[in-house]
Amino acid sequence: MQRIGVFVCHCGSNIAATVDVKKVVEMAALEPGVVHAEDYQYMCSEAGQAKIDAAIKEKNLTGIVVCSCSPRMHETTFRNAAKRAGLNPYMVEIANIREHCSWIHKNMEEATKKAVILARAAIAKVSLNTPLQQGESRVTKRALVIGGGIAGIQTALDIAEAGYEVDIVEKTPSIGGRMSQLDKTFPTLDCSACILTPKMVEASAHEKINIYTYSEVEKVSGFVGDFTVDIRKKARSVNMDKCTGCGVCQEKCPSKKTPNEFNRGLNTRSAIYTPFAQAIPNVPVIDREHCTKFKTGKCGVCAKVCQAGAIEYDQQDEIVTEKYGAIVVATGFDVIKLDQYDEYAYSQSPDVITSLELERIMNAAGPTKGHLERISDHKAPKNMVFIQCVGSRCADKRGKSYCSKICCMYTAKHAMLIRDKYPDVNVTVFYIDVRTPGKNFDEFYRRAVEEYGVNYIKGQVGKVAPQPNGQLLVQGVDLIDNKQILMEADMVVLAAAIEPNKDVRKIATMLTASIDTNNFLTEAHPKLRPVESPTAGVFLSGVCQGPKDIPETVAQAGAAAVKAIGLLAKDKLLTNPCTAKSDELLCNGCSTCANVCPYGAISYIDKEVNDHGIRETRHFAQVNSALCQGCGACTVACPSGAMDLQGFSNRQIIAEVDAICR
Amino acid sequence: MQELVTRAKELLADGTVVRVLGWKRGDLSYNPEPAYFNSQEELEQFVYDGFCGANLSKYMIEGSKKEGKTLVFLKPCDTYSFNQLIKEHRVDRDKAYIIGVGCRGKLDVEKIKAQGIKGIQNISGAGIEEDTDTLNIRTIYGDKTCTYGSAMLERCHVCKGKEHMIFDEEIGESKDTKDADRFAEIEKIEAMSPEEKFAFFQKELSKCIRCNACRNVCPACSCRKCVFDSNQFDSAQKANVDSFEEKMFHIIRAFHVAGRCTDCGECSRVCPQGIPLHLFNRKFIKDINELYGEYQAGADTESKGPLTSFTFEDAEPGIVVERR
Amino acid sequence: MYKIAKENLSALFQTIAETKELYLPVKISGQVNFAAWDEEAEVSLETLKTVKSPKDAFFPQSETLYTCKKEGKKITIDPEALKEKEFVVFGMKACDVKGLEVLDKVFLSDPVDTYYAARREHGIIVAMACHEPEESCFCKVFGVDCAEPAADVSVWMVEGTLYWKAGTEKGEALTKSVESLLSPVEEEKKDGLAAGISELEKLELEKQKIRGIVEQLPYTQLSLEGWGKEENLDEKFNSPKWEELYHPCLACGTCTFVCPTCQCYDIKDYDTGHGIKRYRCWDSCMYSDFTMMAHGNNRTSQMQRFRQRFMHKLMYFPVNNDGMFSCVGCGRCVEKCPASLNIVKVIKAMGGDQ
Amino acid sequence: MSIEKTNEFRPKIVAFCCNWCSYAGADLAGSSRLGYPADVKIIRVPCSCRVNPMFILRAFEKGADGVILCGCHPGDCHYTTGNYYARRRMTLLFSMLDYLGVENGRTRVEWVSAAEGVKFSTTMNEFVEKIHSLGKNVRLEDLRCRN
Repeated sequence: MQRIGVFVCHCGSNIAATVDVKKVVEMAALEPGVVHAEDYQYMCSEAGQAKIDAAIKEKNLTGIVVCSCSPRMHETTFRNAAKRAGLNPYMVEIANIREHCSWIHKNMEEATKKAVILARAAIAKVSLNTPLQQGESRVTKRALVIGGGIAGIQTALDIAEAGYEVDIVEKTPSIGGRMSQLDKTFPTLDCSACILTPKMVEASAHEKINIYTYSEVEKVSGFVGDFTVDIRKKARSVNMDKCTGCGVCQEKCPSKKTPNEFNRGLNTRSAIYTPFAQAIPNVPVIDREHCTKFKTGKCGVCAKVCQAGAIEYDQQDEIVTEKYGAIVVATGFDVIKLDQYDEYAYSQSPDVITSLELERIMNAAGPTKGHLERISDHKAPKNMVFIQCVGSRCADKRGKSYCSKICCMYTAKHAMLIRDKYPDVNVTVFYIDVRTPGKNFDEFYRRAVEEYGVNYIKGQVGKVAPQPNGQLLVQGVDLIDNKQILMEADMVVLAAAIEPNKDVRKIATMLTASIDTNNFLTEAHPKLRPVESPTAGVFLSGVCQGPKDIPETVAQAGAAAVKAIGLLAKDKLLTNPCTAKSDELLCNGCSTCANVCPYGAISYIDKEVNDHGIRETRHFAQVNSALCQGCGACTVACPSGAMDLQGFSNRQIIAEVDAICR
Repeated sequence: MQELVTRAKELLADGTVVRVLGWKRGDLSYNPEPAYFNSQEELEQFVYDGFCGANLSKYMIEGSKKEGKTLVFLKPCDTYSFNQLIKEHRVDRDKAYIIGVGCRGKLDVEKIKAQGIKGIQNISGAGIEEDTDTLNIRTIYGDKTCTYGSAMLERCHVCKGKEHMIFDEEIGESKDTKDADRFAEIEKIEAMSPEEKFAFFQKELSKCIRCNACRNVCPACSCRKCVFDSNQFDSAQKANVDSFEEKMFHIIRAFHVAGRCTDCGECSRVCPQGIPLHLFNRKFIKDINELYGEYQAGADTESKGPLTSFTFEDAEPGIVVERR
Repeated sequence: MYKIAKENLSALFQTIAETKELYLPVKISGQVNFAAWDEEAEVSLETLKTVKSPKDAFFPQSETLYTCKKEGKKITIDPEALKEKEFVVFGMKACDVKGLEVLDKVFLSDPVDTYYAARREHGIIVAMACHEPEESCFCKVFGVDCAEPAADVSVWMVEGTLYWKAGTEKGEALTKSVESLLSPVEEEKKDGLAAGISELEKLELEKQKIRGIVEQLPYTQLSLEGWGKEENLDEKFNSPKWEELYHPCLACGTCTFVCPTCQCYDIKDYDTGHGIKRYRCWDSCMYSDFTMMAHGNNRTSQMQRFRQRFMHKLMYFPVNNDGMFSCVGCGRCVEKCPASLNIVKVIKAMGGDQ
Repeated sequence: MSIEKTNEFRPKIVAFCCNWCSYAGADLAGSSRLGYPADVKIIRVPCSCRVNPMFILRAFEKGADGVILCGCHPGDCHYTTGNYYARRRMTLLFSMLDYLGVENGRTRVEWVSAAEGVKFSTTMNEFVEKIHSLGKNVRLEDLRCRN
């Protein structure tokens, strides 16, 4: 029989205001096995933990139940307290009487009754707990960063600086990411390329950093400290070692009709290309889909003109398998597709553009060489309208419920830059709210309004209608003056919402990292563990976790790096002991469990057993506890109950069910 | 039948097998029993007729542990069970020499008795080679007849077919006995109101005596120790104390064999209380076919079972209500 | 001796049920078993053998012994009340009645099983002759005369008339309570009978007919030579035949649960959430956890379990009970064994070639 | 808003919640003060695939009036595939219960992410409402557990 101690926390008034804590103590004390029950203001405090410590020692407790907040909050705290008092940390169960009880119920009697039942269930469970020992696993001292944008580059640099090997896997032919597409950055208006390029160079030159561009993560297995990752290096068709980056091949390539992704399709590129001038590596890629040689077998111009002989048409995709201790996801974002927003005529008129497209138009290396002009007729615009929150803060299904966070600031930047360079252009901004929290942000916005005379109108645009004369008729509403607005514009710029990169779902699935309904990766705790994924060993950097601007991204990238470094600095990791375990006397070796195990943790051995006097060689399942993550899929697949999950055993769960239903 | 005996003797004689697993003549005209034959003399007792309904696949779990090869006779439907047992590593293919035997439907003496035929002394027409549709029954109370079809086991009316899924050689012809839709009964119950369904099953299950015959005969129930015999779930019960227990037992038993049950019909055949246990298993089979695609357990030894696989687009559990 | 027309039987049952619980063969979902009578019950007196024997009426498949209730740290224990109300089991057969004699040896000898004793005390048995014995019957081998069932009341069904004869005081009392529905059989009255014989003579003829049929049954000549004698115990126990015989056995409990004499039970606790209910339920020596003890089990193979059942019925029981076998030849196991094994095959195989 | 019922019947409801999504969703409902009736009691399991049909039947046996299983949305399982197995298992189990004449609606599966506190609360309110409309579970309970 266990000797169980029950500790009921008031959590100040968080619990005690709706749950009669004394009553819970009194009722818990009547449960079988309970030899100690007490309450305290804050169980998680040092004094509270001291009470637990004292009771364990004085009463020789073999198990404890803490009735408090969610185990997701303080289970570790109380386990550690138990451990310090000499009790196995897995002899601790938490009854969640705060989030699941006091905070959601108003009636004290009901809430107290429920708290008693929750306590009972935890007591029933702990009665069946068995001491568990954590195992150890090794740590591969190498990190993988998925995504080579500013977030990924920064994370990689920080990890490398700490002395660990880092691999960056970037899907496109060059690192640099979204930031490389930007012209200027707010609120300082310094040139994006000027600050990014040195970072890119530094990363590529760093002896600890290895960059896989034009590559994708194909498969991830293993677990924290010991991931095995297959990386697909897509066939570049250009030998990285031989290529000198002279660029002749791109000039001579006869196939120049491919939309240029880097310029958001505003112009075209050759089939063999480097995305932009500062690309790293400065080695082109043959886009096989658009290359005449690959489509028809004829051409081969690039090979002919290449002095270095670097063109290799027969290159194949290559799979590199590498081991990592930590993985940082920095997959970044894209702007949403606007095909659902017909009212803004984005697909009808080339002069309705997104802010990112404007960014390319404004850039000296962009499709218009930095001249502000309409895409349709190359005329300089006189009137420009910016529309905010296109797809952000959106109630319907077309857009996103969240605020994309960066649009207010970049729109102010665009407006200011245009007014500065082209003072004769009228700039109007339609907005819902202007959100400028951030250092020097509001000042920046006010300069746009006050110094540069940008016309901000609070209100939404209902329709943008292309006119026969090439003008765009903008119908909006001014909410402050409460009037309809009808104005003609030469260009309309849409601040389209940003969304996580499309590939993130695939990557999250491979990593078993959770993802929210907007496809942003979920952090382990929204406040206290914002750069860690709930999946151990996986960290989050940049916009893949939520909308961010550059400084925030860089800050988070550094934070993710620190977390990864903290992990890589360890020699051994303690593993979760709540793993599946097979009873060799019950198992019949049918292999059903192995069929559902996502980790390949179950194997079979033939061994002699002694089953109550019957000695025979049997074929039965064995769980590799280093691979098992404790999901329990196998335990339900097993009809005889031979496979059970430690810490969440069949009998423990049934005891909880019984306690709740009685 | 004599062909089977001759062949078995040959295989024993040439050392291909060291024993034969078949059926032994009973002491009444309808009660042959599964048996091992270790010699040519013992094979004189061998019988294979309409009353040899027993599926010998499960006996091969023990058979696989014996020294040397065992010759086992399997009817077409039995071979599905054998395959499933191979898939689950419960039998050793290399320890079995399988002769696929022909079948013209198996008989159920209860069905004969249900026709009011009592005091049976002899039944003729049940032999495997006999090409007759009539059973002539001599009883203490006079001579009676009934048709072969009317005495057939339920499973034979919904026969899966004449093909053996696995065999080393085939002997004998099979007959097409299928004359009913396998899911007709299920559909009938599905169409009932919840109250009618409940009453129907309550009545059927009230007969259950928890003898475990259905479980013990089932080739898919091959656990070393059933959950209902062990304390793993605190669910060990020996007898029905409350009507809930039979429900728990039969639901869980059917669930545990879902996706593994070949629909061999042994459970219904052996139930001493005539509970149509196939109604449970077949419900799962029907659901699996409808929701996850046609699946026949035991048709092969490789495929993943429906409960150990999934698709991203699987129906949500709410489908149960929606499709009503 | 009384009689009642078949069509008036439901009135008889109605009358009995007014004051007593009444159990009789009832068809539920196609199977006939003893069950409590009610107006909707589909009574089937023609059925020779119910699936389960009527032993449940005296020794239920499961029964609560006592209930513990827990309130806080306080525990109260309520023993289950003993049977206090009279009940009638109508339509038991001679072999079933004989089965009760076997159970009596077990439960009424010291220490007396009070639950069983109370039921025996309050139970009134109306036994019926077997008019159409079947091929699986072999009661005669155990000295049972199915034409003349001896019980509180014995009944015969001849040509649409049920003949009723009280055999004990309990039977007399029951007869009295339903007398208004019965009419006396006048011993010498021959009028109205085609053959010109009295009803009693007719009943005797019926009994002779039954006995004649029994003689023709395939198992009637079964020899028990060598069984039930202590001196043969070792020889039987060590016989190599067991190893051959047990193979088809599925280790199910069908034979034990349909048997009128199997008396083994297990005692278990059921957690009600507020305490426990301690109940006993039939157990089967065929089960792998039968007589499981802390160290394990004293019979580890199915052969041993199989042997146990038949050695008990045919050796240990008669050796300890003045030669009374604990088999009554009802033949239920012969009919119900899923593997077509049965006690007759064992007796034959072990007894030589008779 | 919690439902205040005037009649006597207070259902017993067991909610199995996976640790990573739904339990966290329930926590979020709590920290957002999104109420639901106290009849719902949550049991934490690592994954929806840990829930054995026997647990569900056991709950009914012991007198539960409704059982709900919450897990991560398909595709978001912390263990990649657990909820896909759970989905098939529960679909078949619920179908069987329906087939046996148990009122459907006593069992439910809902996918609730860690961010869906609102959905958790709404789901529980709806479920309790449904169980109220069905009344006491009499078809699957073990009568010995009544007191």
